[in-house]
Amino acid sequence: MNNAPGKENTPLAQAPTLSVGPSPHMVSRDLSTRRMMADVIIALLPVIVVSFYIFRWFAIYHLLLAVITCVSVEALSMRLLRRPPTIQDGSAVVTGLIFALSLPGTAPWYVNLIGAAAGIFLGKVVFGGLGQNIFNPAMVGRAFVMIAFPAAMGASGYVSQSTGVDILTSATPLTALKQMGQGTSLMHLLMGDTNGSLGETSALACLVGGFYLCARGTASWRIPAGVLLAVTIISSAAYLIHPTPHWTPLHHLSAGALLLGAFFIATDPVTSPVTRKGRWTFGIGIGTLVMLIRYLSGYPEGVMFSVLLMNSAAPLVDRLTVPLPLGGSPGKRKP
Amino acid sequence: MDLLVTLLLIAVGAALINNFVLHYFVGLCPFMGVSRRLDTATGMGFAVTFVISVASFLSWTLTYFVLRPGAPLTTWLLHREVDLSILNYIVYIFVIASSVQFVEMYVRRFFPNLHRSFGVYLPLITTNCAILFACLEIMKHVSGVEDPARVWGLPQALTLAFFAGIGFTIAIVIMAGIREQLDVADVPRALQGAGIAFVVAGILAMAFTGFTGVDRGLEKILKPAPSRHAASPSARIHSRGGEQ
Amino acid sequence: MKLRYISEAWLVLLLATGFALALAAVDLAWKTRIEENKRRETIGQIPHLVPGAVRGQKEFVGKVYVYRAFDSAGRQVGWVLPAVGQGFADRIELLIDLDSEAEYITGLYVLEQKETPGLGANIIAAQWRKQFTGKPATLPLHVSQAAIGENEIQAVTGATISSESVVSIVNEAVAGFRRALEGWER
Amino acid sequence: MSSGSPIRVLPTPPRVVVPLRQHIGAPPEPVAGPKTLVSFGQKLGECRAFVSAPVHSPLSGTVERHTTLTLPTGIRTVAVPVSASGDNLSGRALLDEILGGDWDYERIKDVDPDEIAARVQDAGIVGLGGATFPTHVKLISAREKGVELLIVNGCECEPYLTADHRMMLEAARAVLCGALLAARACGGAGIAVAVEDNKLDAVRALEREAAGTGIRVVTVKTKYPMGGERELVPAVTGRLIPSGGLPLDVGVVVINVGTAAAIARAVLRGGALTHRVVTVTGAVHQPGNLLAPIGAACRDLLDFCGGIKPDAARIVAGGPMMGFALADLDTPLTKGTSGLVVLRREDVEREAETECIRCARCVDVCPTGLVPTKIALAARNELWDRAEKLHASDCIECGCCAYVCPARIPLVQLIKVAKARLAEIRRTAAERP
Amino acid sequence: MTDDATPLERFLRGIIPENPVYRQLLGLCPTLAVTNNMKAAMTMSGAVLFVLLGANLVVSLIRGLLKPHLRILVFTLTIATFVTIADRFLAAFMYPMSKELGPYVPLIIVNCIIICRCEVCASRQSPAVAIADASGQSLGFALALASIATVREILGSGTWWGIRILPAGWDNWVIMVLPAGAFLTMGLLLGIANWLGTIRSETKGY
Ligand SMILES: Cc1cc2nc3c(=O)[nH]c(=O)nc-3n(C[C@H](O)[C@H](O)[C@H](O)COP(=O)(O)O)c2cc1C
Ligand SMILES: Cc1cc2nc3c(=O)[nH]c(=O)nc-3n(C[C@H](O)[C@H](O)[C@H](O)COP(=O)(O)O)c2cc1C
Ligand SMILES: Cc1cc2nc3c(=O)[nH]c(=O)nc-3n(C[C@H](O)[C@H](O)[C@H](O)COP(=O)(O)O)c2cc1C
Ligand SMILES: Cc1cc2nc3c(=O)[nH]c(=O)nc-3n(C[C@H](O)[C@H](O)[C@H](O)CO)c2cc1C
Ligand code: SF4
Ligand code: SF4
Ligand code: SF4
Ligand code: SF4
Ligand code: FES
Repeated sequence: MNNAPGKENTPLAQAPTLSVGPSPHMVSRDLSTRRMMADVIIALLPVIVVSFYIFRWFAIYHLLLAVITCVSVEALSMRLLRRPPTIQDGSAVVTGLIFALSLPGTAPWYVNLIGAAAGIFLGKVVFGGLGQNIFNPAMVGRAFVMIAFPAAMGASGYVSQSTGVDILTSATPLTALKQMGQGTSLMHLLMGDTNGSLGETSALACLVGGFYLCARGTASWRIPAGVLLAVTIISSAAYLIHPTPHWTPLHHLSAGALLLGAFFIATDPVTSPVTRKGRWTFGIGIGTLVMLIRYLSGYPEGVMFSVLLMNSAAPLVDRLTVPLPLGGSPGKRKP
Repeated sequence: MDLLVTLLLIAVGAALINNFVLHYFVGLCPFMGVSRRLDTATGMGFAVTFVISVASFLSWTLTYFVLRPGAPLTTWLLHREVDLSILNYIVYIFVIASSVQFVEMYVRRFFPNLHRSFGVYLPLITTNCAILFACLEIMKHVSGVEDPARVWGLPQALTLAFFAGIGFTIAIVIMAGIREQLDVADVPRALQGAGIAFVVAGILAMAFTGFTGVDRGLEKILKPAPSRHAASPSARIHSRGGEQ
Repeated sequence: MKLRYISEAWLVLLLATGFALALAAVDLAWKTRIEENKRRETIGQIPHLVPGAVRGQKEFVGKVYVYRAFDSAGRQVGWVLPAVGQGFADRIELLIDLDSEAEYITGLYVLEQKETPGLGANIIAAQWRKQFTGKPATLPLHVSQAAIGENEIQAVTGATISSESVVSIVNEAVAGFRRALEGWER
Repeated sequence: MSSGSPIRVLPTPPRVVVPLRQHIGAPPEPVAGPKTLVSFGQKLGECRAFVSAPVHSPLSGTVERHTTLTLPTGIRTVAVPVSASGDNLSGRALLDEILGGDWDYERIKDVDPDEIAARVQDAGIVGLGGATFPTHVKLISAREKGVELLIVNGCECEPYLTADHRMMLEAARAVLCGALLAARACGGAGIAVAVEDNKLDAVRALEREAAGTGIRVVTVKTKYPMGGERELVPAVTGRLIPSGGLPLDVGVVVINVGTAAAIARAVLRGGALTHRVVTVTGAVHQPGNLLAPIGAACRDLLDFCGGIKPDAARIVAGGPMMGFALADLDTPLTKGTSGLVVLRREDVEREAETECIRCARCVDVCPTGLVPTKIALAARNELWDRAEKLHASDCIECGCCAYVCPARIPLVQLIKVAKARLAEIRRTAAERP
Repeated sequence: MTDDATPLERFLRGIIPENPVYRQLLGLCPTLAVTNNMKAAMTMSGAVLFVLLGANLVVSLIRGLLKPHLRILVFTLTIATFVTIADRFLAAFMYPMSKELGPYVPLIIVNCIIICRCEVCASRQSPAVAIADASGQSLGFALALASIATVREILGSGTWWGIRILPAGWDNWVIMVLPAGAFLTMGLLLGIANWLGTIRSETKGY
């Protein structure tokens, strides 16, 4: 009897080294939340480098200020709420970077400060922190300051590479299009030597970083694919109806915040749907809204609004696209 | 065609741009109170749409024919222009209360299924300001408008009401989806419930700002600027100028 | 049965009568004041808008609804054209003043607007509205960043869209009015 | 790690403890009281219920006082300890008795199908693929419903395990024999043996033996959990098993290779299910595949493999994805234990759980097409109707979702809770109509 | 609720413990719509005070004669009448403010605070209590509106009651005078109110 097996009789017979735990007994090590955030930062590098090159001091100062603000607001709020600190997961840094990259270089410092704080506080902390927020924190921050300080948020200047160091006043490509009907050359849009928000000018940099993110699997490729698909279809249809040689569907794809938004902002996992169909729906929804806003609304660009609008619909999209289990069809379940 | 464009613009305006909840802050009680679950929110949305349409129909009719200064019916009855607009509010509130009653009876009788799904919300709507607000908006375009070309007819009134209802439904359904997700989130205690719902509504209002100007954009496309150049051949006007 | 209703409803009837009397009294007492308030906003503005005018009068020109402005001698000194249209955020309501020949704009007044405070709402600034004074009514106006041309209006800073809205409301109303005037027999 | 090492025979242990309830279904009742002498293959537990299976002694020896114990799966059962007498088969002879020797396809034609099911039941055969569902029940209902295809599941259930692989290499003929018998018992179904495409040697061995029998050998992609019927049946036949349904619903029956071999032995040699092949691997000195008596203590198996290494931190019965951690090394081997995996500290250590960031990795990886993150959240907040709407009950508990989760959320546990709760709710609802 | 509270208690209760906005979440629509500046908010509070006083008084006076099924009808009739009077008064004497408040004055008819007070208090209590209750609730409403309007006007326009209080360099937060700012301010102030409430009950508990 003494050596009869069973938990009761011989607890952990052998060794203090042995442990029990629930299955699965192994986990994949190639990813963790921190690693994902690091990936986003790596992927943002080309964008950041281009913004340093084009906007110089403005870019450095905005990026620093936004990151510091985001991290400190998050740290402070968690203290205030008596919750464990969360800054080490790196998501506040990502929020800061993306928020800064969405600002025009000439935005005053307080716009950056207020926006970054509003983004983290209203966009993240009040929902309970990482993973719980409904809206993209960086875009909440941007929308807040865009509506609070519309005059300060116009992209009104940048350091031109061709003429040296002056701050030129020139309309962004989309504003030029909307208000004056002027086009911008594709080469400029690709390389980024135009006016605009810090991170949006170079289509190439966004593509490089974006492909890295999707290839790593950190961002779901379905979302940018959906966005680009919708934009291509809608702008091509509009182009066929009313051809504008100075502004082709390719211009629509590479101008404004579209690529930055499609690859880095729409893909924020927390605020996008989780199902496959849901991600397509989400991407296509964003693309469609961007085009609606670009063509019809009072704003030259609509990435931020579209992302926020689709964020708000994401829970619904998720709910309506719960996949059927393999082989399942509704109502066929055995009682 | 022009009427259709006008109706389209009213519809887009009421549903998206000047959303009743997110822009005018009306209908907040049901918006906050009945948006915890998706199915009840949908029911409430449809109930409001239904009642708002019926009530607007009645209030337009009464305002147009009876209440406004110079209304045809009163003029015909009393042989002079009278202004009964002081009774507007009283009449509207009774119209709303009775349309709710009427709608409830009708639905219960003829669409028992529908009644089961949203009948319970109907009485709640009586004191919903969205309905009264719709009546007041319609009044603004009917009563006391001096330019007869700008007085709203029934199509405009009904379009406004119906699409305001749709806009309310969109907002409450989105809100319900979000709140269902927030059920499983770790929202700070002080903000749970109404607090976080208001913050969400605020962010939604920011997001809906993106639609500003869509009606203007549509108008531009659908009604190509009416002959800014051609319409007034200036030479002829010049020649007429002397006669005046 | 019926009697019971009446016996129960007597209070309601009594109250209703009381309230009706109260409302009638209110209506009597304040109605003229309210009308005056409203009038002051439209016709009442005319003396301020049209130089030399002392009073205005409602009028239909064809189907277009306008006010005629008269001076103290009873001569027509101008037209005041109410107009509405979509602005950046919401409807914009304007009063446009024209000279009696309807060839020049003599003034612009914003009756109602809900543009963004600090941006579009600056269309109500007298400084900005003054640009319209003296502009020809025979040519469509345009918005530009730096107004130089005879028919150009400089945009409110940061609010090109509101500015364009005002200009297009003006263009449309003026053109329509002039068309109506053309076939109109006085 | 152990796929290259041939099946070795565990030396007869001095004592085995045979749990009576090793399968899904009613528990058998003990038929051999203490102090009785039992012989190899004699019944220790007998059952009256249809969905149940008897249990046999793997040794000749003396029955000791019965005990109760809790298996790692959480099942509590009566167990019958038997101490070995000196006259037990061992080594090569035992291997030949169970798997080796000559398997004659010709004899199969003469066996009556009803007889097959009866023999299978009597031999106490249950699914050796892990589910331990009594095999005769499967065969009889397959016959009643009429199936077209019998799939022999030669996928290796889980990473690390190689028992089935070795079995197909070393006892291909026994497996095929069992398959032919099982097909006959099902009323003459066609046969496909499904093998993952990383075991081409097994495919060759099977093909050699299958020549002329009409058995197809099918290769499927090596991708956990291909061995699960829900994945395997579509991969082989293109037919989807409906939610909440069984392979039977699409005219298919699936048995494991070990089960097939056991059927062959039961019908052609009259032997009961007393031994099984187990993979012992991971942090042991000599990993390998052992033929071991059911009821042997895990400690005996590990010791035979050279003992565990110092960095061992957890011993898992079954595979690393779905297996159960052992709390006690004296836990007996059961019919359903396909492996013992000894994991090292670095395998089992994981970072602290963080919030779900909705990255949807779990969604992408779920073979059943569920949304694990949402089910887990619903379970955490006890929102059972929401879990139901998310099809929680369809989860096959494969563990893929928890494996990939970057936030280290114990998804399977939470989903299991939801499943259990939903089953309970359904049961009470059924009771109170 | 328990109902032999003295008029003074009734009055005080409406201000904080039963604040209609923060505690009962009543009358939300006007609360948000008219709070982008103090003047509008206080005019609205005045209108609510007038209507609530009038309605409570009338209802309380006739409470003995009320038949249950006609109750709501009488309330509505009374409220609508008082609202019409208030609306006309504003149009006659404060025309610009009347235009600014627009439809939100007539919306007082459906304002839940008023129906709730008529129902819960005035239809059961003496005129004195009813008046105290009306004043307390109105004051509570006014305070709530003032708190929101203060935040919104100062941040959004740099002024308070039209008086400039932030330095000229201050860049107004336009969002604060727009709908989004109203919702956000309300949400955060509610959070703060709850938080203070829990702190108070915690400290009481010890
Ligand atoms: C990520 C991102 C999102 C943006 N979203 C919007 C938007 O939704 N609406 C908008 O008007 N501008 C948006 N912008 C800014 C525009 O791309 C660009 O800066 C704008 O056209 C400047 O025009 P303005 O100065 O005339 O306002 C966004 C920029 C970034 C980087
Ligand atoms: C919150 C917000 C309010 C705005 N309000 C107005 C407005 O009232 N009128 C307007 O024309 N543009 C408005 N805009 C639009 C932008 O300022 C837009 O970039 C501007 O019309 C470009 O004009 P600009 O070329 O004069 O800078 C607003 C933008 C935002 C974000
Ligand atoms: C996730 C999962 C993985 C499985 N993998 C295998 C496997 O690799 N090999 C196997 O034989 N059975 C596996 N099974 C069990 C099979 O689904 C099925 O029950 C078994 O093949 C039936 O044969 P049996 O009754 O003879 O065991 C798995 C089950 C699940 C849920
Ligand atoms: C692919 C990817 C994209 C992200 N994009 C954003 C973003 O656009 N804005 C943001 O605030 N955080 C972003 N994050 C960080 C993080 O998910 C975000 O702060 C959460 O919303 C916080 O709960 C991103 C993270 C990943 C992995
Ligand atoms: S894998 Fe983990 S973190 Fe990602 S969605 Fe699933 S549960 Fe959330
Ligand atoms: S355990 Fe996870 S991955 Fe496997 S079936 Fe269940 S939910 Fe899907
Ligand atoms: S008054 Fe009516 S709408 Fe307002 S909270 Fe009360 S029940 Fe809801
Ligand atoms: S009177 Fe109204 S607010 Fe006061 S406790 Fe009663 S129900 Fe609540
Ligand atoms: S005050 Fe309740 S819905 Fe408006």
